Amino acid sequence: MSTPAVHSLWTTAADRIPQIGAPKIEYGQLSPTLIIIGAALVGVLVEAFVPRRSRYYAQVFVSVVALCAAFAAVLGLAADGYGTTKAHIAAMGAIAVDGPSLFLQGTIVLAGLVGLFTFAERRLDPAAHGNRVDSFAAQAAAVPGSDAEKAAVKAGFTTTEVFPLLLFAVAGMLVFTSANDLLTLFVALEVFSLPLYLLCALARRKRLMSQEAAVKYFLLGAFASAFTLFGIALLYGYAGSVSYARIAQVVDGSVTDVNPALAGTMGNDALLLLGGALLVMGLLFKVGAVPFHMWTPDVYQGAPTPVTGFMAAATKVAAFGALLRLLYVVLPGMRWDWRPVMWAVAIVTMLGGAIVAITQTDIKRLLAYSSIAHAGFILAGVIATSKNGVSSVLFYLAGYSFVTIGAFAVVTLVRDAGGEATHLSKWAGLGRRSPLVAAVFAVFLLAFAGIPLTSGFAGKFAVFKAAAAGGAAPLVVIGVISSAIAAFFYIRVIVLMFFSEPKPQGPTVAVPSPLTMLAIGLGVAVTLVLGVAPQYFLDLATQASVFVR
Amino acid sequence: MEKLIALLIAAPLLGAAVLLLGGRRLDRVGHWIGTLLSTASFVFGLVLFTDLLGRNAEHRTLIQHLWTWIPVEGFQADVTFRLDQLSMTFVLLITGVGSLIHLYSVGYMEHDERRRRFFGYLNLFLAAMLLLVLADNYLLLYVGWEGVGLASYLLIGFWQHKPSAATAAKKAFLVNRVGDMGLSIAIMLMFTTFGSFAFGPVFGHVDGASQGKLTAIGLMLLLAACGKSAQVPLQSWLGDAMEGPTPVSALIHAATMVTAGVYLIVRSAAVFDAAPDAQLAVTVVGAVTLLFGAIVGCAKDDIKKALAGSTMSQIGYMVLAAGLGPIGYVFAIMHLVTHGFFKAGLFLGAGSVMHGMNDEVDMRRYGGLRKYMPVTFVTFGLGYLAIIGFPGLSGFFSKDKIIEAAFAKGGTEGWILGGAALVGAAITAFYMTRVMLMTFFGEERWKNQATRSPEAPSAEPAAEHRGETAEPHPHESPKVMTIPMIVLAVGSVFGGGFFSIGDRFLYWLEPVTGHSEGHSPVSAGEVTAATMVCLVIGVAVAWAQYGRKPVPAVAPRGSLLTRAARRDLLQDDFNHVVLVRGGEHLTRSLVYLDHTLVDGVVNGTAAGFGGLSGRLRRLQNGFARSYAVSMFGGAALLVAATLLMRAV
Amino acid sequence: MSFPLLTATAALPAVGAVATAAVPAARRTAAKWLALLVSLGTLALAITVLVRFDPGGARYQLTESHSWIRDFGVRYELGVDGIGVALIALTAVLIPFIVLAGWHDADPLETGSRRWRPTQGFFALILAVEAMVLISFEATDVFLFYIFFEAMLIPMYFLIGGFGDRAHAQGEQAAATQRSYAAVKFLLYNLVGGLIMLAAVIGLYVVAGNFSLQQIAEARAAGSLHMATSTGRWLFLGFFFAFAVKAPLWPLHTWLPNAMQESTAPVAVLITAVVDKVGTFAMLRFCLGLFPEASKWATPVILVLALISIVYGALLAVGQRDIKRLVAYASISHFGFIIMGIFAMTSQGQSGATLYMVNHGISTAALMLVAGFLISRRGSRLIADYGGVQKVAPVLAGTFLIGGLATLSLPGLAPFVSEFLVLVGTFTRHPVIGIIATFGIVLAALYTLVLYQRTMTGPVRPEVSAMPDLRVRELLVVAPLIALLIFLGVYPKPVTDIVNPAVRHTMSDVQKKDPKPEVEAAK
Amino acid sequence: MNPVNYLYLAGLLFTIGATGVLIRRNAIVVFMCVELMLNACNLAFVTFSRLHGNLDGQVIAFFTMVVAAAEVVVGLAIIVSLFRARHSASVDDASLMKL
Repeated sequence: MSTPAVHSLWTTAADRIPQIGAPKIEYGQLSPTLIIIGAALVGVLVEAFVPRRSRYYAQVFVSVVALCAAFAAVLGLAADGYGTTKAHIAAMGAIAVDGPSLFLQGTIVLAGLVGLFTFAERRLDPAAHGNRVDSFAAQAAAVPGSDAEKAAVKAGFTTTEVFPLLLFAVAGMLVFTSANDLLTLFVALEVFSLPLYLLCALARRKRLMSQEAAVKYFLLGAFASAFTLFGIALLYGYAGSVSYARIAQVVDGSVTDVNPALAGTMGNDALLLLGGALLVMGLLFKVGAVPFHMWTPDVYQGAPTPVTGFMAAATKVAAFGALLRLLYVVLPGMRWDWRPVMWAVAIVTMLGGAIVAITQTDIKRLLAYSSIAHAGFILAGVIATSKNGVSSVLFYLAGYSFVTIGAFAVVTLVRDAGGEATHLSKWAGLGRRSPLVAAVFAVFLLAFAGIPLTSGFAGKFAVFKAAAAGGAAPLVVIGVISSAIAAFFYIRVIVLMFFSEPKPQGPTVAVPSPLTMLAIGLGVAVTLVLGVAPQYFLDLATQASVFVR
Repeated sequence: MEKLIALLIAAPLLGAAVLLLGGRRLDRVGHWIGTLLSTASFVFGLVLFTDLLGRNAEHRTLIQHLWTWIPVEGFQADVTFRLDQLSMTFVLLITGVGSLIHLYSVGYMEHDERRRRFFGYLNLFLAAMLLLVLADNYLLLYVGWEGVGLASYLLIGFWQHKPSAATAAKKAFLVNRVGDMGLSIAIMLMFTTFGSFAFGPVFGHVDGASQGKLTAIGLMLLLAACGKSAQVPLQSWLGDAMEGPTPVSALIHAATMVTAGVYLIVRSAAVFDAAPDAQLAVTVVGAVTLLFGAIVGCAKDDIKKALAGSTMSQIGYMVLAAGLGPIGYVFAIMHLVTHGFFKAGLFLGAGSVMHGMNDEVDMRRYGGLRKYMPVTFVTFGLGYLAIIGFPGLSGFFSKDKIIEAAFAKGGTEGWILGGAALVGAAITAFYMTRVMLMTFFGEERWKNQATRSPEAPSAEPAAEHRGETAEPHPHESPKVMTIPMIVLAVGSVFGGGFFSIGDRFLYWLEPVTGHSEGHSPVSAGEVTAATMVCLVIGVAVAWAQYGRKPVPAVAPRGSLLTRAARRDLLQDDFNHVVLVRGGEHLTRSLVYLDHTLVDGVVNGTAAGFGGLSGRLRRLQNGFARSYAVSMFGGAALLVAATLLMRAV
Repeated sequence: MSFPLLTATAALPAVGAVATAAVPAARRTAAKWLALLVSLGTLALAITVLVRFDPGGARYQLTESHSWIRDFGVRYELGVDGIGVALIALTAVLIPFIVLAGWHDADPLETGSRRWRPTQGFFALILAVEAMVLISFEATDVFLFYIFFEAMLIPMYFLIGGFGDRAHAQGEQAAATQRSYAAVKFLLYNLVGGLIMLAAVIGLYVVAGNFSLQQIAEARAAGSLHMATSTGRWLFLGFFFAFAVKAPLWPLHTWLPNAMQESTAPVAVLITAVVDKVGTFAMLRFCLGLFPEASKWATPVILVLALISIVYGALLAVGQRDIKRLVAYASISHFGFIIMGIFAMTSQGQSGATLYMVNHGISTAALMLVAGFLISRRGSRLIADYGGVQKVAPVLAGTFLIGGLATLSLPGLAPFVSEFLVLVGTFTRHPVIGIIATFGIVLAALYTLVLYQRTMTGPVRPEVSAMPDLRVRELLVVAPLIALLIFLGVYPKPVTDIVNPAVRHTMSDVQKKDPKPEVEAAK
Repeated sequence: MNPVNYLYLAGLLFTIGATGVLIRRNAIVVFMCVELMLNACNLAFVTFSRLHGNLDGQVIAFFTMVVAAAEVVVGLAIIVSLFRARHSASVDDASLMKL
């Protein structure tokens, strides 16, 4: 392009500057997020000013209150019809307040709450020097096995920072699902990723693995977010804006005020496709879809199990929420470009996750691969690109998150001298020693396997139904096959627990505090309710399945 | 009057139920209950018989409908009984001979602690046999058909602790099953052809049916008859069936059950008359069997097996006659009845002999018994004269008629069949004389024998209870056993004459079977003469061999034919090699295949996924940078694919 | 809104299962009695159903219908036709005997933790299976059926894998591994079948928009159901595959021998006499009802497979060395008959098939349970380990023989009626297949008699010389079954009267008429 | 000169950064490569903002810097603790969990 044109542009841009007004923020509609962030900040202050011995209680109190309040706020907004009729875009186009965002925010907040219970559990580990300890490092900074660490343990330090970190992560996720422009999306992504990186590093036992998990997660996460950011840059370049609505218009070609001078970049499809692809890739990384899944097993294994549970549940929810919004709001115009690609991704994810899981020997890695396979199933619903698709995905996520947290909570209970006994061989004969725990875990496994009368089946059916209706019958068949494969290893665990003789020096099942019990109980309850009488929640999901544009 | 028909069956059935469910407390009286009830059935039979005689020929068919058995769309099977002259004849034969043999068994099985059960089985057999002959449709007949099979299975294998007995029983049942297959296929064919398998509709619509279908039905019925009546090629079981107690051999494997095949063919006369090809097949089977059985009969040293061979051959005569159509039906049945008398008598005699000889069955260890057991000798002798067709005795009348009828078939067939029948007559004379001589005449070979020879093992372990002694002391059997023998002897002497004088039997049966005089190329007189000649030859040869020179106590090697005949003309070897061995190999290989192939495919798939998984998980090598590589590669693919999509 | 009889029939055992499971560990006997009572109560309810059912009435009776999962077009719809009633009765009749026969099968050897309650679990699981089976016989909503068709696997799986024969040749450890192998095999086979069916179920929803048999039938009648021929066939295959695994049909049968071999006799009976019937029942109701065209299209292949099952199963039964495996292969052969009858598409064939389901249930129960008693005495499943039993335990031997005779469908016993109907029904349409199938009866005689001869006859083996005869409890199990066999063999009318109308409906579903007999056709 | 060239430069930097992540062992260096990628993005943003003549891109660049800074904080913390535990900052040494 020619320099004078650019110059004139520059001047016009210049004299537009003073017209910037004060931003208008609908605090009420953002209240869930704001509450959580506020609580998180309070938590930081607590860390700073409350004496050590009462920090734990203060933190738990603050977090619980905050999460409950946030959930109440979500319900309130939904009751006011912000999910359906009054759905609109708030905060100067940065945040969308609509059905999906509210539904997912509700799910995330609940997941956060249940996760918090497992975080706050301090009955499982044997008391060190007379003070109860949770599953987080006494002092993260202390070198594993060093005198400093011993001292910290002796002094009864606990890392109560985990609570504010959890809250920050939750806040980020809340924004992530409802972000309505790419910048917000990116910031939210970082806001919930960074705390998770830290949480991964904080395991009390097996700290080396924990730190390794954190490093891997961090480096790969940063790597992925760089791609995301580049994608955003390209989309910005394509549309000249980062707001979803604007980009969508440009994609549809319905945008009016195209500056002829910008023909070079504006509406250049290469930019669109590249940017879209990279952005989607960033989200698929968070989802844990093949081939961006490889961090999942290691991180799930290394991270403290409560964190794993929370991460596995909430991250998936948030990431799928963002993915849905991106594909349904921003890129519906280029559906025919991304659908086939997504098909491929969904297929390899379903099969890959299921197949590799067959030979796993560590229960946490096993669950990690199963979560990958599930990501594949959910993608099948995403691909449906229909109202049904959205609602089915929402339903699936809600059901899945509770099963996951519950399952990992059970994992925290099975312990031996070295902490949690995650190697499968140690689970042999668990059904003999403590039938109840084994039965509960079996229920979760059956839900994962999608056996009827569990939430897993209802969700799977909903998703596949949407996919089939959306003309993706082959995908359904492959999904069915891979869930058959997946069934194999879930069954293997059940066989192990019930039909093999208990090992003489096998692990013991710790009796948890009401917190973990609550987490597990909630998991079971939701699993069965969504399995037996899912109609109400399906209605909810259906109502909430419209994105505001 | 119809009401009585059900009672015919009910009585022995009740007996079976009581005796089998009653338990040990009935051990003392069980056998009398059984005998009583079978006799009761015989009495009912007589009552009905007199009633039939009271009616004129065309009203001599009684129908009793009890209940609808299998009502299904377009498929109607009823429990209905039909009593006409034919079934009446059988009823009397079955219940009469049956009762006598019950009586005989009271003595014969005296020392067996499972006597109660034995009588239970006998009653069960009577019930089934009566059901067979009284049924008004083929499906119900089939029930009786398999019922007698079951009873025969239970009775042959009555001494189950003897493997040979158990095997023989199994064999009998299996071979019969092959025949039953024929019957069931025949029934299906009838259903597709006539839409029914009740006698009335089937025989009524024969003319409406196609030739092919009728022939098929006929052949299938013949297959069934072969199985039950031990006709070639399904005859192999009868010899082994002699493992059963002798009364069983007498009742089931001589007098009644084995003749069921003949009944079936005669009963289906309407079908066969319309299917000449099938009839030809029947005659052929009959002719072959009558020779086959006779030859086998000559070679056996086991008295019961020899008699079994003769049974086979005699039934061969009946089947041959039945195959001749209206010319022969009546005589088939007549021979059946007379044979029922004398063959039962012969078997009971044999039983009595064994009874006195510590259950020795090897005739080479008999000899000169006539002065030790006179009654047995006389009754047996009369039976012998009857079966070889000595003029004036039963066999003479019935067999002679059959031979005539065979010739009357006309054409070369007539000559062949007639010739076969004649030869058969000669051989019959030979082997029966042989039995007679070896048993009752000659030197007393049973004296001063240390041990039994291995190749003649005891047929009846009842011996164990009777206290085995090194040397037998032949003695006459008790009254309870001899009386039935005497009665049967009387029957075998006068039966034939009674029937034939004034063709009583013919007129009695004709309304059911129909009758026509064939025009024989040879006159009745000539036939009789020929028969007589054959008879004399047979007897003479036998005398020359076994009468004049002493019988060796151990069987000589004998000619090739003899050796083959001893083994049922190699039939058993054939069965063993082809069916048994072949079957074993087949099943074994199938078991192997099921494990390796069918199961292997599935396990293979599972293992395949396992291996794939093992390989894939190696990608997860723990190095963050390789993960990054996969991400990078994935991103590249994603981008490339997206661009490609647009390009395409 | 009348009293929901069908729901009650299925709910009672379900509740009973929970109650039984809740019985404290020490009160083992109480749990047994509770289970027995519940099963008897269910029987009473089932009889009420039998009484309330009017053969001349509507196709589906005692119907209940409630909305359940609107989004999936799923309704809680129950209703029974004659076939359903017959099978419900069969199930309700058999379970008490199964419970009684398994009285001591689950007494714990070693007591694990104080919360480990195998006995309670055993009976609770049996009741749970009963409940699910009953529901799937009653469901007139495909999805509802599917759910319980699948869910059934879980309790069955624990029954097979958790409880085996006491004494085992290679010791308890080896037994455990074999058991769990059998259980996993059972579960995976059926799960794969079920999941393939799931795909078809989803497809059906996409095509029909709901799962109610009646609505779909009406839609088809009204011509408002647009199902492309190819779609129909694919869906049919999806459904049939699942049912063929369950039934089981060659070559999907290999799970059955393992499962029956490793599980205790009562559970084996539960598998083959009750649970597998769901498969054949579903073929009759869903395959033919939903996809008549496709059913007719697939008939030749299925008939051939059924024929193979008949002969193949019988031949393998002959070759077995393990009593239970032998019975299992015999059952495979019998299921071949059932499937053949269903797809012969004649009313004799289908009535026969339904009758066959009932009779086979009873006869296998009789044979297998007696075999179980035998095995529990000697502690071995190998035929070679027996001999001369009839000498020491005549009653046991006698009942065993009767069970065997029923298996080889001796006329006068119930199975004969059904088997002959199936053969006739097949013969009228496919003579060759009918004739070949008839060979099955010879083979049946072979394996049964060989089994009897090797175990019961011959000289008494020292190991069995001290074997006690049937006890009272065991007689209580066997005698009624045998009585039933004889009664239904002599007077099957009560059953056929119920079944015939239902079969008439199915025949009209597939728009098939019975072939006319030759003489009438000639006129 | 034509501002589009800056885009090419950005792409180049991004690729260099990515390659660095793939080939370098030292966690710190890997992390710096990621930072390089982020800055490449910034360059792209600014360039586009220049092209489109609206300031969004430049604003985003600032956000990115902040995010990058935050990442440094978290990242260094993790990497340093790893280094102190193992006396090595090599990513390849951290491979306890695999398969």
